[in-house]
Amino acid sequence: MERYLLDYDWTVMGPELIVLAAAALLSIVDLFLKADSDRRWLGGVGLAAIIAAGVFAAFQLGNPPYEVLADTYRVDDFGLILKLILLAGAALLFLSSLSSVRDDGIQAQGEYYYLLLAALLGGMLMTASADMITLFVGLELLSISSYILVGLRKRRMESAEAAWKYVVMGGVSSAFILYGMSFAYGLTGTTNLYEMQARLADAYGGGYELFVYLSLFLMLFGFGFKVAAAPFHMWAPDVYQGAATTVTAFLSVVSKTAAFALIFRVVFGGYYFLYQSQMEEPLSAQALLILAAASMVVGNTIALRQINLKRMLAYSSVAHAGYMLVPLATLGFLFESLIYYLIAYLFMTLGAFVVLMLVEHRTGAETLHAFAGLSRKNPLLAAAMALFMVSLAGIPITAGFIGKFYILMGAVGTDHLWLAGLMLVTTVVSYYYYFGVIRMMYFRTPLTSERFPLPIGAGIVILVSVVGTLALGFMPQWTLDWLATLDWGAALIPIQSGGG
Amino acid sequence: MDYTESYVTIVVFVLLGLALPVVALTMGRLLRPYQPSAAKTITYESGVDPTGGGWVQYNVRYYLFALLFVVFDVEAVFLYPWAVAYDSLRADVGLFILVEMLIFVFFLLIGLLYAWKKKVLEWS
Amino acid sequence: MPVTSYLALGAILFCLGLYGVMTKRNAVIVLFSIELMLNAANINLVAFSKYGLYANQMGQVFGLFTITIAAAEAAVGIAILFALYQHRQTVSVDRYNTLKG
Amino acid sequence: MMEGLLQTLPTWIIFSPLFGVLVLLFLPRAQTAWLRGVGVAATVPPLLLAVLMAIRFDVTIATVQFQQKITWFSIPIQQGVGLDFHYHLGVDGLSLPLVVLTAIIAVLAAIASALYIRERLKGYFTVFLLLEVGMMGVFMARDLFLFFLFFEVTLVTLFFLIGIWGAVYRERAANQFLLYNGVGSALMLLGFIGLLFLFQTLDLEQLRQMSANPELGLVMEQDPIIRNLVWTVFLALVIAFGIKLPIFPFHSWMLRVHTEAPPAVVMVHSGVLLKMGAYGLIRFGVDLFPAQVVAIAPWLGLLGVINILYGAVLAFVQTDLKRVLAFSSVSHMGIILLGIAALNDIGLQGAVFQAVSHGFISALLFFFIGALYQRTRTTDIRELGGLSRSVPVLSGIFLAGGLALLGLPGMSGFIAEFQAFLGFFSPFPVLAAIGVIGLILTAVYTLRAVMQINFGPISERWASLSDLKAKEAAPMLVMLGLIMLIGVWPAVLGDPMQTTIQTIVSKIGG
Amino acid sequence: MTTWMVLGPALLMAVVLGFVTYAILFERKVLGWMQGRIGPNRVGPWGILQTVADILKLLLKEDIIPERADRTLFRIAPVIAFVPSFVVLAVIPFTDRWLFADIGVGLLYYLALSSITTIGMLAGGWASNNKYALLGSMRSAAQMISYEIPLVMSVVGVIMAAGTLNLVEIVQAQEQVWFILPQILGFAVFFVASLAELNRTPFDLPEAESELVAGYHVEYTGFRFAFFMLAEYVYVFAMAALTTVLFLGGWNPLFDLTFIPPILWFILKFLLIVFLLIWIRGTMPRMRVDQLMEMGWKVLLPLALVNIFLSAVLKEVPVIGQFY
Repeated sequence: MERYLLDYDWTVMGPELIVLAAAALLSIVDLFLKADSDRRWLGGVGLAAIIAAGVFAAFQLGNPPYEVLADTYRVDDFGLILKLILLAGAALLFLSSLSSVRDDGIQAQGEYYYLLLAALLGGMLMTASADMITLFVGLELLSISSYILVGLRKRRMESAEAAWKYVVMGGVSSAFILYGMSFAYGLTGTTNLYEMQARLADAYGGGYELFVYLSLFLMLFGFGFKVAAAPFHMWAPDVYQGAATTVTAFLSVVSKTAAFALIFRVVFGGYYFLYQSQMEEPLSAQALLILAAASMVVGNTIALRQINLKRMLAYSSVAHAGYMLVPLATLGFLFESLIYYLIAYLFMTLGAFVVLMLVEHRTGAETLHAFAGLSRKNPLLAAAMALFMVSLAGIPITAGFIGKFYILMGAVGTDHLWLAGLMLVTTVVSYYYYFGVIRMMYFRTPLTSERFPLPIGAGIVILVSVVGTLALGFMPQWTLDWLATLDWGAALIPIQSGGG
Repeated sequence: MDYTESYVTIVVFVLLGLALPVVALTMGRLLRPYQPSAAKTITYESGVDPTGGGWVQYNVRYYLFALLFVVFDVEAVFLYPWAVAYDSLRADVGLFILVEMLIFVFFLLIGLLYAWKKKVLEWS
Repeated sequence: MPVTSYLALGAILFCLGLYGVMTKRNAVIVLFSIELMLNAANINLVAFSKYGLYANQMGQVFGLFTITIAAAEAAVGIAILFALYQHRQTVSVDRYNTLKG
Repeated sequence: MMEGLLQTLPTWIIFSPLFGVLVLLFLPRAQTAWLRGVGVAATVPPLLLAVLMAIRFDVTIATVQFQQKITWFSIPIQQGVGLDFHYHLGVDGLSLPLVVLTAIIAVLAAIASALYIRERLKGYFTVFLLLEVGMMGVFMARDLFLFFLFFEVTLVTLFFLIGIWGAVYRERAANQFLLYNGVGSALMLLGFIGLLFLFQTLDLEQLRQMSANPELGLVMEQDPIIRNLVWTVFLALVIAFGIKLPIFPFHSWMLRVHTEAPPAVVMVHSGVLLKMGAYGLIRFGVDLFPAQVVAIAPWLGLLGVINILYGAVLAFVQTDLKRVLAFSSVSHMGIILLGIAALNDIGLQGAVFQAVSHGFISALLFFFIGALYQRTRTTDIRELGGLSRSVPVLSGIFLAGGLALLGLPGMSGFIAEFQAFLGFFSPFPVLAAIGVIGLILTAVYTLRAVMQINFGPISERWASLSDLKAKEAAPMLVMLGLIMLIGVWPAVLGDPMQTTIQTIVSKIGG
Repeated sequence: MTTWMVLGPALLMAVVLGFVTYAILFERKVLGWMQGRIGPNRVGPWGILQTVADILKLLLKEDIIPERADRTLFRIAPVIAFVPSFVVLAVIPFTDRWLFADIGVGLLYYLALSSITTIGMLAGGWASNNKYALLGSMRSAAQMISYEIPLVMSVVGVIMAAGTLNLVEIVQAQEQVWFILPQILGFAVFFVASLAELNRTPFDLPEAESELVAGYHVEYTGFRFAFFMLAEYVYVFAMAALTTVLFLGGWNPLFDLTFIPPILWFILKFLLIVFLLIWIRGTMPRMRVDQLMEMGWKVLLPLALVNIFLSAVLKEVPVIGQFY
């Protein structure tokens, strides 16, 4: 008997439906507004929608996993947490752009808001899918909206060029992912990731090892691109530099989180049998280890030479992707440390980008020199940025430190000492460029010494990020307790069907 | 008639369709004169001497129409199976099927509306 | 086993597409090499739908979705190429090199 | 109320400078006099409280006193089981002298800052007070996580202090400082995480118990993985603190800091922060891993001797007074290393004595440099000369400081070096003999510097310098007084630490 | 592979070619009558051999390929334009016994293949190395793709009513009522769109000699040019046949007059459509290109979509629902 949508509880899809409705509404309304009217209230509507979606999602936490739509849409705790992170990031971005998007050079403001919502929707879909088809659709929705967002400032050459590079690289990586998915489908006859678990194990045992690994590695190739891990990170610096700063922030935080959801769902949802058998180190874990190590090294070393702050932050996000891959590779404190770090990363990176955006608006440049003497022009802003840099570097009393500590403990605990050592070494290397920004702000004198004001929206975002960074650094207990109450294992096993 | 027979017939049609031009043009080659001269082969521009190259810069509106075509063609791809299965689906869930497709078409109509409002559909 | 010939076709097309993306200088060719790669994956999907280990219709449904997605991606790619062309007056990808470092 | 205050004394000592920070934040930038006043005044409460603690300290018991322990957070591993991290403070005989040292030097350095720092005073004192918070926390933390936290605080604050208020090459100095100390911190973190996995806790008391457990030695013999882990942790910690001390060859950053940072900051740095290296070596090296320390003691001793000689020889050829003092610090830190390597209570006591003593001496000398620089704008020995004629009080103090530096009997340095070498002589007589040569060299370079600057022909430029004012002279005299106090009455320092050191040393033997 | 399988298509081709010949003549005659003149009547009695003469003339003309044209593409373009027009005839059922290929997706096959002709047009314009040819081909391609969408959408109502894409079953579903009645809106859209697809007045801008120097086939001479024209008229055949099948009930008789054989019914309806096409050509003026494009997107497409949903809604209405 076919089960149709009406048989299920609709409200589980609440978050996505709200965001979808908001995007549609905004796009229609935007068309009927006059060309020069202020479109910021559209952003406000979008923000309200995101918050409502977040509330919906938060209410679903703690329930057992639930699948709708012929087992393609899955609601489990892991997915919900990631969804909440995405929503939080998008909400903060909306808040910060409310005051500043016009200064960013984005002429098409209405499109900016609902494209952002569409990309957010794609990301949410990725976190909530149990089926390769919806995963791919969500991925592409996110990617294609991002391509357009990057190129939105079409008057500027760099934006168009960055968008071009992004399209090409993104297209190639999507093709790789699809190719890998086709093999996975061929081996198992199903596109549902959880049904694939058992069948892939059979195929693996039945002599099709090569194809199983082929499909996995093709997909990892593509995932490496999406998450900007070395050696697939080539697009990140150019794209981050060319895009408007809010879009860069979006790419750096939301896209990355969604990409991690993707990796998790496929590697641990579909290919979980590799970990269930008693193999000591499945190839997938080794591959992820290599990705992690390469990203850490490459990201941190190349960032040393960067003068353009967006490029520097791009390489830094490559390095952070490396750190975040470590729990996936070593399986030490897998869920807790990954999620903790994602939350910490959200706050510190978003905060840093918003500050960068403000500085860029006032000084017109995005290089390190634009930050010169910021401590005199706006001490609060400089202090906040210093905090974010310190957190990104991983110095105590900040969320970044606790996150890294957690990951390090996981690595050491699972006997990956060399990885832990590498992580520490690269962290020290990263001190140089993170503190470089601090050097600029505090040690140098500014070119002009006018103070500059802080727009409200951006100010609130920076405040929230500062509070988040400090709170997660000082009082991690609340977050840790909360994370421990969630049911992680449910994300790994298929749902026992047969109930109503 | 069964499956393969139908497609073989189609192949025959294709071959015939290809054969006709080949035959006709070969016959023509035998029958027609062949006296090339410089004046005959220059590009025709209403009788005056041609200027510029044989290409022209495309206006972006061609691309926009092609884009709209692709979008709606893909929509048609989704509409067709839905239409074929409509009756049997309707017996199971009622009008919900209609609402589903309405939502789908609605989103595509937003795209059309966007193109309309941004004056893409006008050939200026 | 007929499936290997389809897989071989898919693999050849995929590699051709990859080659095109990496080496061609004309941006339009790069774009349709990407399309070629996506379509190669589609061939795989449809072939597996008929001859795979568990043959069913999901492959074709998946293929339908990916055709749509590939079309959307190509459209966006060309639009971005248009914007680039306005700036640079060329479709040679070597000339798109202002972002460096 | 008194009881409550006493119980929470460490917290008050650590965080009381924050009141000053709070007040500073609200003062307008222009009111420099107020800023200076508040900056100095904010360092006084910790001093008073530290003295109170010293008075109330019971020298007869060996356990940790003034303990405070609150559970901070816990990382759950399984149902109900978790890795706990506590906010755990406490003082014992080893940390008490250092706490008092820090408090005193902080006040004196604050006065020096008020006198000699010219610009951005608000930021300076804010960061300075935060540095004090960090230093106090380091010496009083009984949980390794907390220790690391405060350690990093000192790192970041010192980065700012060097980089903003330093001399010409301050940025390079700050970078190098960050790099070396960053590596050290990373190694320390690695070591701590290793400890976490070995013993499932980072609480110092529990760690001490577990590492003293003889079963550990048995397990280590049987299981190579555990043995490797223990050795890795130990070496990581030794190197980490060795970078801080600094041990040759990790010393280059320290030289730069000494020359580029403002003298008031160097007072604190040389006076207290280098001693953190020593503290770490003793607390985490000797106290937790006595067997391993025994194994590497000869190497430590050798490195200590190298430090002494290297520092002394190079101090001799320097032309800048700051660099002379920098190399001399390297040399004196070598003596601490000797004392640790001696592995007996006299040696260890000597090490701690040297730490305190050198702290005061170094602070005094750099205060002097601050005063000198303000007047002469140079610290080049070749240019200075005959100062005894134009600024007799200043040069007199310099002479006294120099004498303390070379270990004149009657000054604290002598007591410290005597004990250290005495302790060191028993296990390693040859090395000790070589080390003594260093002492002679110390005298040589010190006297050379003093003679050159104080006596000798006076050049025109220095003819009309103004002599020390009362507010400058008073702190210097206080330091001198303390140095001499310890020199003639060592028990004031020795008694509190005795029981603790005996406890530590007993582990080595056993 | 019976001989009938090869002979049948050949026979059909002969029929089609015959149709084309006389359709051209018919058209010129009818247009002439509508415009108050006689039309061709010189060659052969009543002008019957006019088209034959034209064809012979074209066959004997010199074949000129412009100097820097892309020779291969130039030669292939007419073929690409022509072949789909013939191949789509394979699925059209003339009666329930006189049909060639009975595939389950007949309608989709037709619509898909007819798009390939656009490529032929574009190739022809591009290969000519003539900027006017290029512009003309772009314009006609734009027109064709713009009207393809309403064409495709308008038949969705028919599909919903019949529940299948198989053309035979669609005809069989019209035994009671021809779809032209319930799907009147769809028929209107389909008809207008088919006019555009055929490049016939009022949508014959691509071919108008006074515009853009005759459009994309300006450089084509002789028989190559003939193939483009041939393709157009074969499409007229195919489109009229399709309209008959989809909307006019195929071979189903009207009012139970079953004594007339089904094939004759088919031919009658078919000829009606052809006449309608010619009539419109004679009556209506040519549309401007911007009006053309706007109408396609702003009017026809929304109407086609409305038709779909109207059909779905009307299905629910008790009495007439069965016809939807």
